[in-house]
Amino acid sequence: MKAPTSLIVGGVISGVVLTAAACSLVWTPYDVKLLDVAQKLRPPSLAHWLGVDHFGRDILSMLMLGAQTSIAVALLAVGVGVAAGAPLGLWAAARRGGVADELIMRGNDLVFAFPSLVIAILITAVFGPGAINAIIAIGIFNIPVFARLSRGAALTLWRRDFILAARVAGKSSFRISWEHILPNILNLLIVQGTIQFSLGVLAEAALSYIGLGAQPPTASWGRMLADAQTLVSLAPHVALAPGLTIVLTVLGLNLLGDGLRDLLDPRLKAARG
Amino acid sequence: MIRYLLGRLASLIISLIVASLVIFFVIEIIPGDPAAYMLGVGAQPDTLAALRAELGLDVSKPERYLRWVSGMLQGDFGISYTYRSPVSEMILERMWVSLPLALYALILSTLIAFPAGIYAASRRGKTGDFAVMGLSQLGVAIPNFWFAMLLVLAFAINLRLFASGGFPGWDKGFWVGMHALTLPAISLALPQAAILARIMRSALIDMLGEDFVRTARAKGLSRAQALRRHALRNALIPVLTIIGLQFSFLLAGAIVIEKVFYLPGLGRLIFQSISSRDLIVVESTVMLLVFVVIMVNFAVDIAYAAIDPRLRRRR
Amino acid sequence: MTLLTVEKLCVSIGGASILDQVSFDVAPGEILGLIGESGSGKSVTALSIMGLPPQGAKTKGSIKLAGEDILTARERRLCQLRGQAMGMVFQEPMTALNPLLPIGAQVAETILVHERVSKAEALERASQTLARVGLPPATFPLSRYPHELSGGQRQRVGIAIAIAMRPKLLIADEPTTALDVTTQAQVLDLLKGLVDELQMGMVMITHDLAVISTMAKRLAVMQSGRIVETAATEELLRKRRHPYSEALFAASTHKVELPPPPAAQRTLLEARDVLCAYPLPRQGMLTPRRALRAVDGVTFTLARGERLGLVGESGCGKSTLSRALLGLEPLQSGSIMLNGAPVRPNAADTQWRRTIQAVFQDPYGGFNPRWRVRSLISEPFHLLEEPPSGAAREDAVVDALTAVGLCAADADKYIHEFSGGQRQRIAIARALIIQPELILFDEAVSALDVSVRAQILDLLAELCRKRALSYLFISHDLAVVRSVTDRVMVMQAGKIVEQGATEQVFSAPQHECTRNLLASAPKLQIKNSAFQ
Amino acid sequence: MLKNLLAAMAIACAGAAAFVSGAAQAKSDITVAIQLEPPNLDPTGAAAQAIDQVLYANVFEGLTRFRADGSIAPGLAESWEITDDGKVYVFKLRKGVTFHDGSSFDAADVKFSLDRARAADSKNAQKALFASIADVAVIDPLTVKLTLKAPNGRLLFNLAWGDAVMVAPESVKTLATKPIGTGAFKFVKWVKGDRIELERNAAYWGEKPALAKATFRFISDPTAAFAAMMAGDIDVFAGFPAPENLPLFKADARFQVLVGSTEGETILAMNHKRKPFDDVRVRKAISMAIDRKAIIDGAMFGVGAPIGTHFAPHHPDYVDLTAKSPYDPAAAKKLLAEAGYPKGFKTTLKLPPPSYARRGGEIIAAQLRAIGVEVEIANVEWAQWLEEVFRGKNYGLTIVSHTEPMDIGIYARDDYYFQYSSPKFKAVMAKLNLATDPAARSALLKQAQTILAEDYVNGFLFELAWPTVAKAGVKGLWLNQPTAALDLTGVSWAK
Repeated sequence: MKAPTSLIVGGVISGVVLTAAACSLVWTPYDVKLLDVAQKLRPPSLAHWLGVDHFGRDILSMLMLGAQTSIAVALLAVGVGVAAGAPLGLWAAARRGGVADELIMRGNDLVFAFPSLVIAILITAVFGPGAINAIIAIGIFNIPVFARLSRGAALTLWRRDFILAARVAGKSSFRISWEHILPNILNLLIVQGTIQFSLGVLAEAALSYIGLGAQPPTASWGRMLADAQTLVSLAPHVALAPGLTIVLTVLGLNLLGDGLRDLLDPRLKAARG
Repeated sequence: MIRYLLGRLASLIISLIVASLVIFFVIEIIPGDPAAYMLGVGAQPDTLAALRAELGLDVSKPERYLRWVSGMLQGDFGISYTYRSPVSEMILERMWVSLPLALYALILSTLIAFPAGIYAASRRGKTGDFAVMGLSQLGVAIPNFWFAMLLVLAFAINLRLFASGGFPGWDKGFWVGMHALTLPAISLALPQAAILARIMRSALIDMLGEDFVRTARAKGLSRAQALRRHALRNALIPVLTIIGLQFSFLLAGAIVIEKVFYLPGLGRLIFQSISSRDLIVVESTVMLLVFVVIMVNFAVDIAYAAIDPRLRRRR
Repeated sequence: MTLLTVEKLCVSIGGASILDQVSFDVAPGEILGLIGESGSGKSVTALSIMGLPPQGAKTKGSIKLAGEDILTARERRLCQLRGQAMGMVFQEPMTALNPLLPIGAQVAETILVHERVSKAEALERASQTLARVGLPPATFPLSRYPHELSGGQRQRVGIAIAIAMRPKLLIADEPTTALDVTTQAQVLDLLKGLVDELQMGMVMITHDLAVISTMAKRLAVMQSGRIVETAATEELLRKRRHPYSEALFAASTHKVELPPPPAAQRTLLEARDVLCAYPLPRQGMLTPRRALRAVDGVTFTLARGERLGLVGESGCGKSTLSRALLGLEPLQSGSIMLNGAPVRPNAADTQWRRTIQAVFQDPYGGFNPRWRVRSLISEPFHLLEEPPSGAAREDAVVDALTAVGLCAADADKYIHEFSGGQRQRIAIARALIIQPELILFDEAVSALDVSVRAQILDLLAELCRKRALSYLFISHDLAVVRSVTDRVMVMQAGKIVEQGATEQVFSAPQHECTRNLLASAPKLQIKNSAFQ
Repeated sequence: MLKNLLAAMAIACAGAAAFVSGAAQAKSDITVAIQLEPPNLDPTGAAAQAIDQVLYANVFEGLTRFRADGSIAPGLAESWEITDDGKVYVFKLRKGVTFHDGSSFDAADVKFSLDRARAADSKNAQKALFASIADVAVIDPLTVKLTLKAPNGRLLFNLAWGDAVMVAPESVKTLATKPIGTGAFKFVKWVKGDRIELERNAAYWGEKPALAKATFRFISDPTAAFAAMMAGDIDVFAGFPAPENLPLFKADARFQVLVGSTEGETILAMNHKRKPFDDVRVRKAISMAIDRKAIIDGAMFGVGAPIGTHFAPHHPDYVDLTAKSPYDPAAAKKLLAEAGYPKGFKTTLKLPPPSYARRGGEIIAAQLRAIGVEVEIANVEWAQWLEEVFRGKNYGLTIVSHTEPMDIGIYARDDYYFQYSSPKFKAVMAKLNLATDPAARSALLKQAQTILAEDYVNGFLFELAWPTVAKAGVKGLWLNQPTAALDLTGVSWAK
């Protein structure tokens, strides 16, 4: 069946990236704080598996630290999206057709209308670049995604008989949303979460590529790419390593998301159930 | 049908008004003063004050907002602080790069995604399906600015088939312009094609499971005919929404690509105006982009009604 | 000369055997009934004949249509046969037609696929076929879209599509199950007429014995993938050889022994001039917005211990009334009193909710898949001031489960571990757990198979014996309502058109609509039983 | 897969020795690229260097002008006499000079230009240059008399600046978009965001330039710059943004690489009014913790000359004072302990966008961390830098390059952003302003440089280099940048 293969491959790749990030909290092959300019741009060797960058720092260590930033920013951005988006979606579904529903939906369309990268630049221009502002900038554009998703799923659930039974049992819309609807849309949120997580990694890379993501000395893949870009003819490995790492991480997360969707997909579950 | 469109038009106008308020008052709180940026380090306080007066920066915010909105309604976005020329003229010049680039990338993406999505859906579960889905996963995962860099390295520097960037202008001929936009369009189109192919595939698979496709097969239509004549048209509705969203992203989201190919597009205009605190330009450009996105959504709604009779008469 | 011979047909999907040695044949002009409960493989048989087996199915044996074996034919040949030599009508009219194409084009397509004719000629023949199935072009132009037609009309378009090329064989898979009684009767007559006129062989598949006994000359009874008995309908009505056929017939004519109603008592539920109306989309810019009166001035009372029935075709407003009675739907005017307390959707005090509970139709949508049965059943405790907790709560759950014929161990299971019948038992347990005075059954058994339905109705009767249970039983199925109610009301277009003792209303209907309902409902004349 | 794709391409590139550039290069036009696009085309109206780079000497001319080596030469003023007390200058103007719109150039235009620049409501970015002028009088169409409030040895130097070019009243209103000057090239077209086109001025008073047509392109992205040069789309890239690629161009016969220097003293500025930078021992410790060579190699890939004080090394009066602050982390740590900071301290380092600041900042942060000074980096845009650092003085350390010519005078202004005030230095500056005799000025300049070095006012890093990459056939380009200018009048293609 298709599901396990993408689940396994996705799981393995994401696992590797996560462990690298976790391990870099404690240990990295070389201390990236010590610059050794004399060593700069050495190609991959036994000492430095992925070579050295333009300040003489070990690229593998930089990538591991960069994984920390990417994962933290992308994860928190998804957190912002779910924490704000899901309740909004549930509330809109509970008040379907009412003013709240209309307002939330119009608000969603408006946020979607704004060009995401431009708003990210504006936020960092106002509050200064940095990981926190990148989280806010990316998070804002996750909110409508989760709001729309949870509203759609909740609307179909509101029509089901077990919700009628709960209303006959005297439960309020809020309580029904919390006890009945939220548990049944968790699968969708998890699957969409992984997709938005991978998009978050890409967005963080783009932001730091134009200099607005995490600032030095915190490492970031996007900035590594921007610094290495001019050296692409001189030392291609410096530009290739971060690019490939981003591709692998996003690919891993997307495969994981696909695998989870097939695993938790209600339709398949119903067929099995 | 008319009532349906009138309803949409009303909500559209409200969104525009709300958008203009949000844009103006968010952007106005950006610290930094355009006059100081222009006169640089050596300027005296009195020259700064004089320049600020000339640029009309000393007027209160609400009044400036009203002046900006009333100007906008007559198509005049005001005068840029740093460029000292009409903002509408500058935006028009940049629009001549960003719009064709967005359209070019959208067409490329659709031309790739439709056949790929249909092929994958019709061979669901077989190797063909895996191959297309695998490629699309890769396409989504590659950051387009990195892909652009590789394209420049391969085709501009080494094979010299394309210019490394820049835009010669349409007056040098349509094909010369398109030639210059080819590499940027490809790097923009790749991730969008990957996304669209996946959505096309899943929409088609959903439709193939519907009863009316089984009815068509029972009539004697072959699998391919049933897909083309019945499933495809129904699958267009979800796909259309995505194409609408993609167009608005391509128009505004190409900032990074414009940087790599040093194209004089809207994205770079916004980026430069923000760093030089030319706020009147930033506000007008973002407002225009929001306006285009809302109009594109409105066009997609009309397309819905054209495709789906259920929306036409009864609503 | 037999038109269709099915010889030892076996179908398996991923190792699980779906059909096992199915054999039968059909002669031109003859209707063969294929009867069986859900999951017996009826639909798979039909689809295999059309050469459209489900994904990944392996087939053995042979299906010969006029001598040509379908199972070995190449796809290109099958495409020629489908629609031309054999046509198929499906169960669900709402989704069987392409919503984006007009009905004329969809019927003409059957012709255009098989014959080199001009579009205009195809459309002309399509309009003749539509006229023949009762959709004259004057009132139903070819340009109409499916969403503009009723269920019955769409099913007629489906039939037109199937017979446009005058096929030799017609397969009908539960053609009238989704229709209401009066429309069902008309569609059945249409099918019978077409079979005679075009001398088609027809295989009709259904789970409803009464329907098939009026249509088919010969019946084949299927049970989990095997044909247990095939015989002429006349003979089967007199005597069933196979035990399963006997059980099926018995369940279809099952008689529930309802204990006599207790002496008249105080009024429990009183509805007076209840009006529920929905604003219709405005037609013209100027005309005032018309409103659809789903429930239009309904007045009735229900006394404690009384079993009241409510019958009506789909769309007559009975589900809107049921939601209003449960306080889930606002009233435009009129009032509903329950034990003297007014019923209003978002009323502050919800004490009146403790006196009424409900059992709904959909066994598969009625329960939150993530909760165990224990919490599903005890949800109504939320209404009590101090709901029982700990041991008392567990006892209440176990009592409720045993009362409906389930066991204590079931409390820890999830709902997907139960069959349709068991799920409705759990729904009843949920409704009874806080001992409400009134239960509302809204199409509670409509989604169940005949045999399971009989068991649930027996359970109901037994509960009535145990303690004075008053309920309002809503259904479109006349036979079911007749067997479990003392008094019955007939509803049409939002109004109660007739009300009275069940036997009196069923034997001597006053209102023209009741008479029509009773006439259209197919009756199963078992020769040796007094059931009428 | 990607790895061998790149390798294959590298070989293909080496193979393509034959120089296949786009349209056959007509030998009389040139495409010059610079990093930033000018915001507008009025050199007297804004400070952006890009304006002068495109227009100085090409389109606009002043009374005097800079030569390639920074010395001052006669411009539109053929000759001049200065009275003994140095307060009155009489300029003799060139005959037959016309503006590009045909209007004639005479003393009235000179008076108009100078009065406009020093007027109360003037928006000239360098208004201070004209502060010493008391009155401008027209003697006759070809003679102008300037009277000063006080003798100013730098007047001729000031009049050579881009902000002091001559403009005509008829065309002054639309200068921002349609520049009208007296130079050897005329303005043709400006496609915003892409290019500016100039063409030879047939009615030029002086020697006609070799080039008929010049196009300026704007490429700030380092990769794009590298790609554009390699692909042959650009003839000359003045101020190449990616110093790390210079070795590649040096090794390629198609190109020539000129590494000159600018007037940009790149310094690690310290905020004297913020603890602990008021203590000279701390400032000395910081100066000694910095390894200039490592910064130049790391940030600028070896391109740039170390400096020990705030003065351009290519200037004859430069004194090499780098010895006063040698790289000695151990001594620096000891000095810090003496000053009361044995375990170091924390401070902020605000970095403007250019790569010398962003890359230099990371290296300096690492070097300061080695002696215990914990630095928190904050990357800001120019607008924020001007607001928070330059005007707001809300910073501990910052890195910036002062690119205005001969700007040592800023250390005499107490309100300047490093808030340094030294009576000794101010006295020397006062004397310098009055001195006109070159020998006296040179001695005073040397004395001023020494004071700055000994006071360790800032961490003096290196002089910002001016790398230019051009096709092999281009001749006559300026090596250094004594002022922001790309004088194409003397440029031509080798035969």
